[in-house]
Amino acid sequence: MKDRLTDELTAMRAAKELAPGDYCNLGIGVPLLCVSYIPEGVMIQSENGVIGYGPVYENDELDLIDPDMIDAGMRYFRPLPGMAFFDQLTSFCMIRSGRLISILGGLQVSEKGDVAIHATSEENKTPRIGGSMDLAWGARRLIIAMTHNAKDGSPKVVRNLTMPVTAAACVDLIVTDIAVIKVTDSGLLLQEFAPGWTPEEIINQTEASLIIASDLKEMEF
Amino acid sequence: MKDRLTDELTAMRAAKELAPGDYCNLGIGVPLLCVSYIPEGVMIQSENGVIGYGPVYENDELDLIDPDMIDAGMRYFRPLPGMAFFDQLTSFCMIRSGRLISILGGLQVSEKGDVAIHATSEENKTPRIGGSMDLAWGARRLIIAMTHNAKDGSPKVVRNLTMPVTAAACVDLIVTDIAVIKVTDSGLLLQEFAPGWTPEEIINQTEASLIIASDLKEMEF
Amino acid sequence: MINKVSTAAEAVAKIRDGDLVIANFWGPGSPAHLWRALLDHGAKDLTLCINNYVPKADVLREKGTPDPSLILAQTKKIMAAFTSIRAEEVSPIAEVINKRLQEGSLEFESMSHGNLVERLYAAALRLGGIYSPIGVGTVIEEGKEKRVINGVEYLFQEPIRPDVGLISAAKADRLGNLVYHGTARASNPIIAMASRYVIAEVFEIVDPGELDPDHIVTPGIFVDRVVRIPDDDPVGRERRREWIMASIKFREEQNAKAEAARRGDA
Amino acid sequence: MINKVSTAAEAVAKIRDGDLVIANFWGPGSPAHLWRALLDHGAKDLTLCINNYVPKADVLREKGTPDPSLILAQTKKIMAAFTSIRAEEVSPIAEVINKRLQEGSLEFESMSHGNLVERLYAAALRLGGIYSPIGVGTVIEEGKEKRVINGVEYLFQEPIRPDVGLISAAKADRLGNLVYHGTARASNPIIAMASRYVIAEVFEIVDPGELDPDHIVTPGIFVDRVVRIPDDDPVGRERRREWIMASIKFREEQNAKAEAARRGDA
Repeated sequence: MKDRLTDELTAMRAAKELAPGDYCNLGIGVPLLCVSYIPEGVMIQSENGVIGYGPVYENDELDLIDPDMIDAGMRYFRPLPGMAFFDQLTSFCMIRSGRLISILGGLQVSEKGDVAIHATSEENKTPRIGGSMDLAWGARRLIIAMTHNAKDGSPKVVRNLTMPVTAAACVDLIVTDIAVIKVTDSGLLLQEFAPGWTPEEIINQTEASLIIASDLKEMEF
Repeated sequence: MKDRLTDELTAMRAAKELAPGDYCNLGIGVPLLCVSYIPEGVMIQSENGVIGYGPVYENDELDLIDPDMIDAGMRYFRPLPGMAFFDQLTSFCMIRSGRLISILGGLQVSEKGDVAIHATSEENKTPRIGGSMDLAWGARRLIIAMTHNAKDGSPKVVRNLTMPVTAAACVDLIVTDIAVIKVTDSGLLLQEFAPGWTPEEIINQTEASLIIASDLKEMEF
Repeated sequence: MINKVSTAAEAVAKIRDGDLVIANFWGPGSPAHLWRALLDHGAKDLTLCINNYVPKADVLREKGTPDPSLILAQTKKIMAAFTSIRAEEVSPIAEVINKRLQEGSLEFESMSHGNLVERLYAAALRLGGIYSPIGVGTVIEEGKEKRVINGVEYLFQEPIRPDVGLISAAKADRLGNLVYHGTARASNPIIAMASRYVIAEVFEIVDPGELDPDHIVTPGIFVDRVVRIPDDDPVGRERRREWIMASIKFREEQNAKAEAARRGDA
Repeated sequence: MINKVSTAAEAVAKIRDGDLVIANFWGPGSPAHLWRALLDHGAKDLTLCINNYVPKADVLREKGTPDPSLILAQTKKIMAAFTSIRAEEVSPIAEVINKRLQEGSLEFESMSHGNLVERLYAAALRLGGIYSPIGVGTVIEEGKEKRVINGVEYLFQEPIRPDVGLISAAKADRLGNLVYHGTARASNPIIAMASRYVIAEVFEIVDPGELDPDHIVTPGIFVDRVVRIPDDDPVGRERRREWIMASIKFREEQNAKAEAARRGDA
């Protein structure tokens, strides 16, 4: 089997989409790893009520934590100058304002940019929606950072979603462990391939049709 | 003509409806005069974004004012311990919460407790609604403090409103310069008369039917 | 590095003819410096959404009191919760307003103050509309869908989504984080969340980190430009007491006159 | 003189069988002391409205981690934005939940986190309902009125008006004014505005006037009772670091296991 990007590398590539001055929300999973690669001057928002916070504490620094400062991934973070706290109503006004870029994980993305993000509990069938519908719908730009294929090998970039939709026609860019794909009005545009991968190999791992960009290139990190 | 209560006395009687622990909003006109007679432990709210503020400054104290501390009547007030400032969305949540008693002025009150509070500009026909609809609708208890008759002598306690309604079936108590009238399911109950007035004289000044309370008494201040 | 600090002229340059502009109109929390910049900018056919619309008497304006009602010539519609044009002090502006309302060249939309803030909030949450309990059976019912929900009547209210929000705060940092003082908070935080483009005027700009993150009321993400009012500006913190005092004195005189007239009547 | 200070037991005594109770469920801002008082109080057939529903592992509960999921036996319905019952750590509680959901003795209403807070806000403003842009075409559309407004589809959402709001704040005065710290603010301010009866637990009670009126987030009018968490309580400020540290350590171990399993898979 060909080498795919590690989660860290996928996150590193996704983080390149951000520029100083951007505001960004990072979903659980691969997106949260972006935090280490984000350029200075990007402010991270967490839907539980903080924007502009600093790196999370490592395990050997736990004496330093403020127990009232966690992100939505329940990780304790460092304060940063310029950070602000707010209630969750303000948080969802922010999330729906179109002022945030969202980098979220994904279970499936369709040709039309529909995305399935939230899982449904196997045990009791309750959907784990959380803030995902709001984050996907409200983003100025929605980037899905995920593995290209599911654990069983099935493609996650599909013609039509087979899993419950989280938000329709919302995705702008898909960053996977083998490709970068832009969602356009005329279809999915393959813009970048992981080192060692050919467009044909990526197409083989993808259910949806891919248009190969004229400026197709190897991913850079 | 018989003596009627001064605005100050009407306000003094209306203020007796408040008890320590109450929260209260006072409308422009007679109600604002209540502020001098309100028992300690009542917190006054002003819809522009403050609750629990202190007495307004007199003209000879203007050097002391904080230019960012005014009530909805545009008067500069003293800070008090326990006071809080908030935005106007919070203010209208408060006003609609049923946690406030409103003492408002009135142009007309009907038998059913409908009230006309807001004036309409004579010059350009635009209604001056302000916060009156919210304050009347949302109050835990709505007290209308007003003159019993208009300047032209016409009664303001009427069968049906002839002026534009501000809120329907909302009034609990009417305090005027000649009477205290309770709005009940069976009609308007004359509970108190101003010193020197007889029930018959009050009925003559009133268009609506008045039921005379079994414990009718003279107003106390 | 985020730096939103700008001059008023630069900040208002983005305002276009026909924009819906919202701001507190008068008193603490009204962005007097930005109102003036908008006047200088000259954008036309504006819709103004304001809590109240109370033009100043000429005598006060002459003493330096800021009066956003001068923007009237650039305005085609006013959305407001309260309007007052004192009969006893009919100003040239009041005459113009009344004339234009009669002619139909100026539209006036009245609402309750609570309607105004709830409609802004509906916009901040990007709702399609809300059912409000306020105004049923009143003048504001006209033209609005009525619906009974769980036995109670409500009126459908559309969101108000301003193109431009002009706000006023006590302090900012260059990231646009804002804190307010006293009743100058007014509806500024909601305006910031509801509007597409937000300019904040402040008395003071501090370094990031100087504002306690627990005390920030409007996070900088909602703010596009921060304008510091020069200290020596008529509405700056050093000079504003002058016209505030003039304004109080004038009001007292007016009230005394009105009271005298009333007693004469009685 | 207003004095809202009370014990937890006195404060929760007003809660009735069948009440809709809302609170943050876990982490900073969750009223752990009041959750326990509600458990001791024993009110039945409750509907719980919570941001997330994530029962703790037994091992953590044994170490003192507060776990409101114990309230399950008193609950007939859960309204939540997120639920997780870790397959790898199936607890007795998780088994009970799954069994009761199958039996139909427990109802689950799922929504987006944004839906939850907007529905609370609709209640705080006493609206009849709102049209939300979130959830169109998704699982939460089921049974909801859909409406196109200005070309966009929205779902009708009913207000959530809790009978009881349990909240947590950093400090209070005896008037009930509250300030929060960090992300422990959470949805507490909205819960306070939306609920009929509000109890706040705090780490500290100060004299009126000690909280800066510009910094108060929840004015006391929205708060019915203030309960000070005793310092030596397991969830009090002196002892809570113990189980927080245990909780972090446990999560790290779980994550390491999950990571190891994942690498094994790959």
